[in-house]
Amino acid sequence: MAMTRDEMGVDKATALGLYDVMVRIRSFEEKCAEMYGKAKIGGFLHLYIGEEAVAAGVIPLLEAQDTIVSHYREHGHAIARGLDSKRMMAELFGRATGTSKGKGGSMHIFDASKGFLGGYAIVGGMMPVATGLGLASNYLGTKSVCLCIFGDGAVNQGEFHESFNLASLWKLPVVFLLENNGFGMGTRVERVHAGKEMSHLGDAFQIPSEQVDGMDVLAVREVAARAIEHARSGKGPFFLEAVCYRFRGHSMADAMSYRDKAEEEVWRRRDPLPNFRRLLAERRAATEQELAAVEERAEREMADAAAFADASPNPPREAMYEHIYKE
Amino acid sequence: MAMTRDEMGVDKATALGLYDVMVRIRSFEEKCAEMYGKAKIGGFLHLYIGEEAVAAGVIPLLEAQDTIVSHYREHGHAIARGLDSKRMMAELFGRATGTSKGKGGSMHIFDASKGFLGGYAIVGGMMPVATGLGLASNYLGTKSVCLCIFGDGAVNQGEFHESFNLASLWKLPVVFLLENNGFGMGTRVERVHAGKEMSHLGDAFQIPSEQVDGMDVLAVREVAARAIEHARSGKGPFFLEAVCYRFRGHSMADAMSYRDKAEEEVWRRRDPLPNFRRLLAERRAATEQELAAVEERAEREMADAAAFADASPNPPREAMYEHIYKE
Amino acid sequence: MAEMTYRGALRATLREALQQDERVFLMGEDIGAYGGAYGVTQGLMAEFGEKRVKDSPIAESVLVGCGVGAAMAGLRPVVEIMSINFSLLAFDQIVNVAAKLQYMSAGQINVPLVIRTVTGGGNMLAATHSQSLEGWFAHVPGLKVAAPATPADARGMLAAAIRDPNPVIIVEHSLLYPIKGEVPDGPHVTPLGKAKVVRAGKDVTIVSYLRMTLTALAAAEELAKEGIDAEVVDLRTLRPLDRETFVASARKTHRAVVVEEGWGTYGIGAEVASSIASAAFDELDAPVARVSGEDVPMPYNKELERAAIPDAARIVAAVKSLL
Amino acid sequence: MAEMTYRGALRATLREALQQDERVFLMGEDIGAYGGAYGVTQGLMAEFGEKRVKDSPIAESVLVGCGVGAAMAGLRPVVEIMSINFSLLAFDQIVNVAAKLQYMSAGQINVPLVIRTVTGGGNMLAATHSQSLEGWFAHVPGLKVAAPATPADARGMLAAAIRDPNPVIIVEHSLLYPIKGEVPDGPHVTPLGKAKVVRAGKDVTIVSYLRMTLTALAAAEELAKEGIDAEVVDLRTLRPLDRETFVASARKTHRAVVVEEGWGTYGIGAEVASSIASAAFDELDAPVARVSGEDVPMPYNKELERAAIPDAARIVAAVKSLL
Ligand SMILES: Cc1ncc(C[n+]2csc(CCOP(=O)(O)OP(=O)(O)O)c2C)c(N)n1
Ligand SMILES: Cc1ncc(C[n+]2csc(CCOP(=O)(O)OP(=O)(O)O)c2C)c(N)n1
Ligand SMILES: [Mg+2]
Ligand SMILES: [Mg+2]
Repeated sequence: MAMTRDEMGVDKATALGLYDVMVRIRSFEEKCAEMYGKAKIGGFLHLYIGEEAVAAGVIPLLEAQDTIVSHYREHGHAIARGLDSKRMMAELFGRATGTSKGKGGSMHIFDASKGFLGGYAIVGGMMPVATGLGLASNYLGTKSVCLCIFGDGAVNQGEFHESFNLASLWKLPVVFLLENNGFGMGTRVERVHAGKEMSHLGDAFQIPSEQVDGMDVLAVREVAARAIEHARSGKGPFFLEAVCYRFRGHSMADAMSYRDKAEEEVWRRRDPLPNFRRLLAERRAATEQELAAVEERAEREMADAAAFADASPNPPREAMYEHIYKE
Repeated sequence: MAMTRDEMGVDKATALGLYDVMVRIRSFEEKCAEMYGKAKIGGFLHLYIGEEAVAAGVIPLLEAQDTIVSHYREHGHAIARGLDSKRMMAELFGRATGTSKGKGGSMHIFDASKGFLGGYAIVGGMMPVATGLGLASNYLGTKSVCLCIFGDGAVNQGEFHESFNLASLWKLPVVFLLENNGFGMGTRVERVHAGKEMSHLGDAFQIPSEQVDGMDVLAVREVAARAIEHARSGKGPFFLEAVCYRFRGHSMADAMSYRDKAEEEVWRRRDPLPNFRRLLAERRAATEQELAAVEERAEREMADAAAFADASPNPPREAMYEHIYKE
Repeated sequence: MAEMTYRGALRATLREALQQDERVFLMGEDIGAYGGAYGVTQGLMAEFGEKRVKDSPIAESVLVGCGVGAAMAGLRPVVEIMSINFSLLAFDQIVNVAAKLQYMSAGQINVPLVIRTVTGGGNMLAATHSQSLEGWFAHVPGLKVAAPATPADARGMLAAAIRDPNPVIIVEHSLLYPIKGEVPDGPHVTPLGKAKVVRAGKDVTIVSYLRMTLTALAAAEELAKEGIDAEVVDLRTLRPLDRETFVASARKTHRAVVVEEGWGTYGIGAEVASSIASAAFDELDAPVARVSGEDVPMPYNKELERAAIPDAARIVAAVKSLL
Repeated sequence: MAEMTYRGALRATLREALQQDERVFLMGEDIGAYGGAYGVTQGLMAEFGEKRVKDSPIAESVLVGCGVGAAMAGLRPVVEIMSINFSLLAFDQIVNVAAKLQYMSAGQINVPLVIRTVTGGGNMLAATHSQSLEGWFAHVPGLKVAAPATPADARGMLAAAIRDPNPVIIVEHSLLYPIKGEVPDGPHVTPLGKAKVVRAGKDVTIVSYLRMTLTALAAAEELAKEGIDAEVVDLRTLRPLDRETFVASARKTHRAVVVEEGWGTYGIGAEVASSIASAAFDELDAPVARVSGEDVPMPYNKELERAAIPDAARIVAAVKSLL
């Protein structure tokens, strides 16, 4: 029987759209891994594989005037926000056609035209910036919401605390999205964080919080809608913790010797892509053809992105001196 | 009828001792104000007047091996810890006989021989240091407790958060003592802190907290005993908030235009010195002679301290180059 | 022309900016109800309200970062960090965020943020409140660093900073606040990046900035009494550094002394001296002399503090050592 | 003598210190289970346990401050900050606390803290992970800053740092970790504060440090082919700065080039160049030349990054410009 809107909380087209976002993210990331293997991409490369349901659950709910600041594991957020995969891939290749003309790389994807105001590679460093974007929204009355994305590692930084306090104090429209994937690099959350539940950290600041299963795109979407609505309606910040898992190493350099294989297996069985695919099929929200088409399109898109990147020129040497100061 | 131990929770001698500490602190501070007026003391001078019950309630409970790190409003803590008022006053005068040979001044009183490991003038800066002192206690098995004293202003600094997390995570024997006097410089707590009760900030870190009336030396003492015992017994940090009020300006330069006179009046009626004096008299814990003797002794002591300081030499010019590096 | 204090010149400029440009707002610790630790913002909250003049928590990192975010979104925040010594808590936001966003985004983003802060010693505030750390910011591509020595420059350079599309740090000196000087009537803008010959002379060039410019001028007066005619160059902006002006002066006088209040080793003076020594290699009649603060944490004691900061006598002695 | 990598030399020294001195412990992000971002501490947690090798939260300020407190109490913490770029978050604890406690307490307290960190570029890590910021620490009285260029120095200087009663910052370079070199057998200590002539020559002095010393040596080989005999001085310690050694060399060769990887303006090279220009004023046959990293936030692109960092060719060109 075909699924009704109520059963999944979203209509068919939206559901398929969420799948599309997740597939495109994974496809992009897998292409990145391949290109890193071919030394087309350098530096640190942090893949989002396994966490797709978080980006897909939250970001499509944002409006055009909203802004996003994220960490260095931001490809998924950028794809979900509709950034051009060609220009993103070109950025990772360090090419002149990249989103930052090759000067930013994987950790610093920007597209100001889409309110995607950057990947930040200093853990916690995007949080103070998010308060300022929230302040500007209130100041200018634009009703825009800032989505601030960070990992469990950032929770222990002082800037987390300072930003929570200021955002709550000034009722800034910021959705703080914690992607708790259980590890900061090779260190398990429990080994470096003294609290039982990170989502409780909002309490003392009077910031409402919710924890959600970050492997379930529909669950994320539901809570995210409330979070965004809360922020947009002038009630101040919201703290959303998505519990998830990264399937790859911290970066490409990581051999993951610190990980428990059994635990990993459990999480892999919760992989949001096949699971959501199965759900869509079961509920007849999409036909096998439709699903396969999404997958093929994504694969083609990312192959094209890599080809585009590879065909793009390196920036000229003078580009090094550009964009330090604006006249 | 003479007070029994039970009625006040402390015996007569201890009670009089607490009064003595408070009187000596106030006396020292009033002498400082006088000497600042005479330009014997320079720089920023932050008086502890009004907050004496906090220092007197907590610090005499510490043991010899315990350590203290404090903020720049630390004279009261130093007196309560038994530092020599002569050498302290000489420090404020900038003299060679001062606790830091005149190089530290009012904001940087140290006496390592008494575990008084400094006044810190960067708001929040003593908190990370306290975690290290706690760590050393555990590492060396000395069972010493570190008392870390800071103001409500420091609560909004990131270092507060980082230090709470680490102290709880590693079960460090630190008593975090917040002196919440309602203001950071000219700014009311509510205008810069988003939480309702600061003492709740320990919750998310699983740090036990208590709030206490900081104008009531006996109440402070009772809670402080529990806090110190908690830390010493290996259970990790304790967060103690003493709610108090400073009767003077933030520093001598402060005209206090931002203060509500009526509110000030209410607090002045709660002045811990006359109130505790009255209590001691009422409960016959001390005779009028004993109380007056305490006051006269303190006055003499501080006059002597000022005379000592004034008679002391300035440091020689070469002293400027000393104590930068140890051989 | 009107006579104004340095403090008054800054306040007038802030008022003007608040009046003229809705996007401008001020943010900082105790700048509102208290009027600012040094009184620069006195009265502005009462006049412009809490939307435009914001008291912030004591949390320098989010204070600056909030300014960065607001600037990215098109506002013109003027953030006060009460002392440059406290800016160390915001170093990451200043150096890794404010200064680099434009570059890392290839110009998609710019950060028209102004940070006003107070540097230097002389008030017996001891080691954690008295250092001159502006050289660190001047090292960073993407930042501009201005250090006005006079009320006129304070007015003109702050106005320039607020109009500048880049992050600009203005360092002020607490001992300059009460100092009076002539200020052109009405708004004026002093371009950033231009040093100035504030006293013409022919025998020796003294290069300095901020309060030390006044000390250098005093030294020049002393020297004049002995028939030595010193030219004094005020750097005014530490980044971009206007090498041309001071190099030209040194080429002319054939001798140079560089004066700074901060620590000497790896100080501002090293860059200035090495620039002169290279660019005027053939014209110099003596090595470039450097006068700087002593390489010590600032001591509290008044006499020691005085000895740790350069005075006119030390500059005079340095000049004479070159003759 | 044995051949060891730079990484191995550091690890051997840490092991030795952990074995010999119960007060020594290591603390840092991912130094334990993960073995360190660059593998320096690999295996040490397994060998010495979690009391001695501590994984810390990502919270640089308390990481350093905790080390300061522990050092005050008599321990010998060796703190790893994963990248010098992250040290900006701990700047206040390093500059206002670690460096000044001894002074502010008039010697009652000292802080035998070692901070190991990684500086420099070359790995395509872009603007927030690739800068060379050690000059900022070298500006601060109360700190020592060591920058070993070889496995032997890495071993000796880290050993010296751990024995030193003062806060010492060791800057390592990620591109040096795999480099091999001869290291004396058994423990050895290289005194901090002594520069070293690593190649004797008579025509020109090249002063550099850390990875740039290797680049300078490569340039010297190039120059030798053209009959130019360069002397290379490795600073080794940035603070205290051993001016005598490089000034003596410049006096002898009459020409000097200073090389650094970091930003030029207000860089390390300014201090070195100005010291030479002054002290060897009468002996120099040419201005001191400076070669430095470009004054830009580090770009990601490999070619741009390569162009932003000095290479042997640029040093060769600078030397030739003096002849
Ligand atoms: C201030 C700072 N410290 C350390 C690092 C090095 N580092 C990069 S990512 C990372 C782990 C962060 O973990 P988390 O926030 O959980 O994000 P995740 O990688 O799991 O998505 C660390 C320690 C950094 N980039 N910035
Ligand atoms: C990091 C930092 N920022 C700002 C200051 C300036 N300052 C000194 S004391 C103070 C207020 C602190 O208030 P609180 O912590 O409540 O202590 P209180 O003075 O009330 O005892 C401020 C803003 C400072 N010393 N350090
Ligand atoms: Mg994580
Ligand atoms: Mg207070």
